Amino acid sequence: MHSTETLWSNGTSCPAASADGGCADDQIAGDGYTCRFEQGARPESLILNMGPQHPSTHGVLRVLLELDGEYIVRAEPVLGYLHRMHEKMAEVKTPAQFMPNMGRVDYLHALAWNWAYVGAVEKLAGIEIPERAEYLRVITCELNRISSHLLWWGAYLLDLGAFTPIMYAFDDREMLLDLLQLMTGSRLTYSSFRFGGVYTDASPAFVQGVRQFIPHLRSRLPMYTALVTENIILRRRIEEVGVIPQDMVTRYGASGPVARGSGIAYDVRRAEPYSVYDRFDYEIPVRHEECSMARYMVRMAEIEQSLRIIEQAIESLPDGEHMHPKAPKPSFKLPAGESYFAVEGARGKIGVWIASDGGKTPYRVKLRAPGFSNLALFAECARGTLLADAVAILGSLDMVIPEIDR
Amino acid sequence: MASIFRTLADLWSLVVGLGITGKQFCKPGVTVHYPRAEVTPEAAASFRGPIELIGLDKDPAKPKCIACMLCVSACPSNCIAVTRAPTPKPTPEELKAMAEAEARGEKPKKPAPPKAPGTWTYDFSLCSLCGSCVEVCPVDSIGFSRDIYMVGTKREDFVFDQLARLARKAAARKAVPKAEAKAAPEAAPPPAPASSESGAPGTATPASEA
Amino acid sequence: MTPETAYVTPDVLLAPLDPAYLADETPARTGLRWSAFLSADALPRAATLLLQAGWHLEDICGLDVREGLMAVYHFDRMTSPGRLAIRVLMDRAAPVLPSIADIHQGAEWHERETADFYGIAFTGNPNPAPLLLPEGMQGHPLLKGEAARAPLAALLAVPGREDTVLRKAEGFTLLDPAEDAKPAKPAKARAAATEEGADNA
Amino acid sequence: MNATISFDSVLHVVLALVGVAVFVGLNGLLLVYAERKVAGFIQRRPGPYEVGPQGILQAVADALKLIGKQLVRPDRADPLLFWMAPVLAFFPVLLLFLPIPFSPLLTGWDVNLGLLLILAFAGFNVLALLLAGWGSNNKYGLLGAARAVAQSVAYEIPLLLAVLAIAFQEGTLSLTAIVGGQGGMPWQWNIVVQPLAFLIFFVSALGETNRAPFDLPEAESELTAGFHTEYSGMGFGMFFLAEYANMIVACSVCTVLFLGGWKGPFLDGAWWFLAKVYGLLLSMMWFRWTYPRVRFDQLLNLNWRWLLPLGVLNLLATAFVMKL
Repeated sequence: MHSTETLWSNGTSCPAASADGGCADDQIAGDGYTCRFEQGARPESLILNMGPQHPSTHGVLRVLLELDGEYIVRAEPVLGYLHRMHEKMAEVKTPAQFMPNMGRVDYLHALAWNWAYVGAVEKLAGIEIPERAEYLRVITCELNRISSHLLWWGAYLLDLGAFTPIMYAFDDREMLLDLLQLMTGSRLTYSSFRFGGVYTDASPAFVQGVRQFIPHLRSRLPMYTALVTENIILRRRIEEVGVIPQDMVTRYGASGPVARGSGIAYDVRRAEPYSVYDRFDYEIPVRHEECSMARYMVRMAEIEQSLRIIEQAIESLPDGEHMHPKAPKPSFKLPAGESYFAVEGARGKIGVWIASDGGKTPYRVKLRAPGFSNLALFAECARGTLLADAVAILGSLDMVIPEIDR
Repeated sequence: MASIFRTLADLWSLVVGLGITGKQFCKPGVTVHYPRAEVTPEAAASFRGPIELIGLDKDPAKPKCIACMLCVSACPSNCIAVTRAPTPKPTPEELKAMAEAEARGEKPKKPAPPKAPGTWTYDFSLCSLCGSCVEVCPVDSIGFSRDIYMVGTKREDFVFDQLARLARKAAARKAVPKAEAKAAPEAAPPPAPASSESGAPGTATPASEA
Repeated sequence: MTPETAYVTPDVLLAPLDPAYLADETPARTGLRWSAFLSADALPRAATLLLQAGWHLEDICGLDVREGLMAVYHFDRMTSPGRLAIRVLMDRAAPVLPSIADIHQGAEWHERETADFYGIAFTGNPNPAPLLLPEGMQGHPLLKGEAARAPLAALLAVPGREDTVLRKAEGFTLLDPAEDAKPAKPAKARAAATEEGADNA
Repeated sequence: MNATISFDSVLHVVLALVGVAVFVGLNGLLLVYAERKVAGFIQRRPGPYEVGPQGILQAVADALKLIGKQLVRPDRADPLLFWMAPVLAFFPVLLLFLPIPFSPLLTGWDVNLGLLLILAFAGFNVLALLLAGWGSNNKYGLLGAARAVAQSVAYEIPLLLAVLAIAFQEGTLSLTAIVGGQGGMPWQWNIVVQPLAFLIFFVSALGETNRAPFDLPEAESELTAGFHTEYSGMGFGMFFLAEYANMIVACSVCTVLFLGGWKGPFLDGAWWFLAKVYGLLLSMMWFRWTYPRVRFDQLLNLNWRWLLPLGVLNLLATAFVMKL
């Protein structure tokens, strides 16, 4: 238990302390994070623990807030409530055994993490991938990106107090999950990429389903726009809120829609082209407003661009194997050396760095989560905004806490 | 003045929103009313449920498994435990042959342990359905079941004796005519819901068709 | 922030810092474009130069090798991308690095994470509390046991890297193939040792 | 006030109060069910479905659950204030129903200052929210209470201005008389002459009753549950009932003032009144399931910069026309 002096930096004792002193301790009860945070606070401020159980901290993020009325003086995210030490697990499991973990780092865009890990291993071990598998990876990964954006869209509106859009988004997302289930066998935590290919080949039903889904979603997007994007209440809530200037993006190493909403046309699919992305005609949506609305618009535009990629890929899907005939057995040994592989996830640049000493299991695996860097700028971004804006900013960063905590 | 007109235009977006939700209000729902309705078997066909053993073509109650333990070592979560079937007691003839061989100074030919599992337990509560065991199995004796609606009320419900499960399933297959067996692939494993037999698959309208 | 015309390749950019080792890499093989070994003292200066040139910090990875503890800083650029790995080797007895969180603010969390996992102290970090691990937890989970440690040369072995070395200081022998550059120990012993490391943590 | 205090009139009021309590209780159940069904249909879900046919007993089951739950008070909460708040939120609302004329015969207490009575007692609600937020010793509750006070105080003014415009026009504060001044046909209703006042009244009523998109005192994505964060069981149930009762009152007054009360094109009676009230309630629900929530400063800006000036202008214009 901390003494009353630790609470107030100006030396006064806790005003809530009763004559017998019993109350004071309860008032300060809190862990080291709260106590340290309170030390820097002004005496008239209110310290609010938002989370770890809070409706709009998506999972178990905790944010310490120093409030002046409803204005945020200072904010500090406290992480670790969903930490599972994936990097340690990677060191004690063979690459094939570690694959299921990748579906659980970021459960909303699991296939991008699949790809980052598979890509790093393939690069290190020089494993070849058949062309058909590359196309199938692109198609499933983009479908997964759309499902992630749809869920973000619904959840963001939920944060802003609109309950209905998430149900419409789930209606469409359900079809996506049916399609992805055909390819991966599961509906959320996919682990379907394999070293040297993909787990299953595309069935005619899958190809047919994707062909039907593209026009369906395109026909739904105008409804989304009319119901939500153009809604004046929403626009007033998120326009010019949470401004992230370009230099802040660089200083924090943010990426994905956060960077693109600030006018930086950075997309790993273009910057470090991997797989067959260079064969498709698509745009990188960029907005220059730097606010939450810009990030919102970037994601909505990305849904359309992903549809474009899928459309081209499904039409030009080559015949052939879905696994390379020389693909390694699950118990293969990684050669010694290092490799870094980055892919563009729904939240930004996902990176996997593998260092191997030639043993059965990797020597070190580093997972670079985009949300980690994106969330880091929240404290600076939220300063001086309203409590309701903090919710709007957190949502616009599209956090997936398991990915940030790993 | 211009700002007032813009405000009025902005307010119109609220009316548009009401129009959209109003329209959706009049449309039928998309929910599948489980357990009165279930998703179609086609939608469940690609689902990777808890793994199960695959029987021999000749004798569906006996697994193809040769107890090579590859699945046990491939599993990232240690949810499979397999033991070999016990070596059968040598018959009197074999004992005699062994004694003779020893007498001749040769290495006696002991009966080899059968290439079959004695027990095959699977803890679904640990499984992440990654499919490592399915892929590594050299004789294709492991497959994913299509159990979408599996429920249990306690942890032990998810520890399967796969050999018993296979036997029950084979027995159930035999009992129902072939066409029906196709509609209800999971017949009677203990935690499987009764609904997969009693429900009326095919009448449901899954979200995928909406 | 920085106009595109200001783009200078890191070999020129880092030259004043006298890196002990600087090499061109083949991105197709390692995903890196450049790699450099720097001393801990030169790190803040390098971070400043890189930020001014428009580089951002991707991540900081710790690494426990036979030669000591290492931190790898991955930098990248939004425009004209190409990954740069800056490696800093520390003494295992006193793993201390200067913080660059005042330059790249995003480094604060990366440093705290590395401190959690490896026990590396970052002097000057504005908020040196544990980030992902609980407060008061003993030990650092990614440190390896004595037997499990591999030599750096084995981990960073890239065929043909010797040909693309741009700078190499006198007496820089970290990447020279050691006598046992091959897997240090049989996998079994290694796994056992890792377990041991986990127990320590 | 011209009501003479006699035994008869007291009995009448008491009976009316009992009737109102039953009415509010039943309506609470009905509206909870309706709200959830509306939400369900808008979101293409069935809504409550399992308890009773089409789930009609769901609200009853919920009510039983709430009644059956233990009353829990946080350790450091002020017991008096904490328990006073839900009571104060619910019971004054019953009084608001007294002057409302459901039909010429079905009026609890036909008092000639009915409007004033409603506006005066409606002020109790904000006190209850303040006590709830303050008394529960919870930071979210406190923030919710602060929001509730600022919001209720602000939105009372345009509400009053809109009501005054009608009172000017009709020259009376008696609700029965106001209905009497309107005809049965829709074009004979006050909404035709006073559309702006209707709009101001309805928006302010949303603000007063803390309904979405103005549900800031409880804004669950910001303040978890705002002023009633710490309440469970019937403590929460009372707030819940009070919210719906307040909605009914607001819609009833709106019906009386603007939509001709019990009068209809044919067969005047309470059914017209109820139909209009439920129509308004349904649109309130429709709004809730369509719009995002506004931000607090925007909420106040809307009031002070738009509703208030418009209300004043409308009132002046009404006064000017009436003078002519």
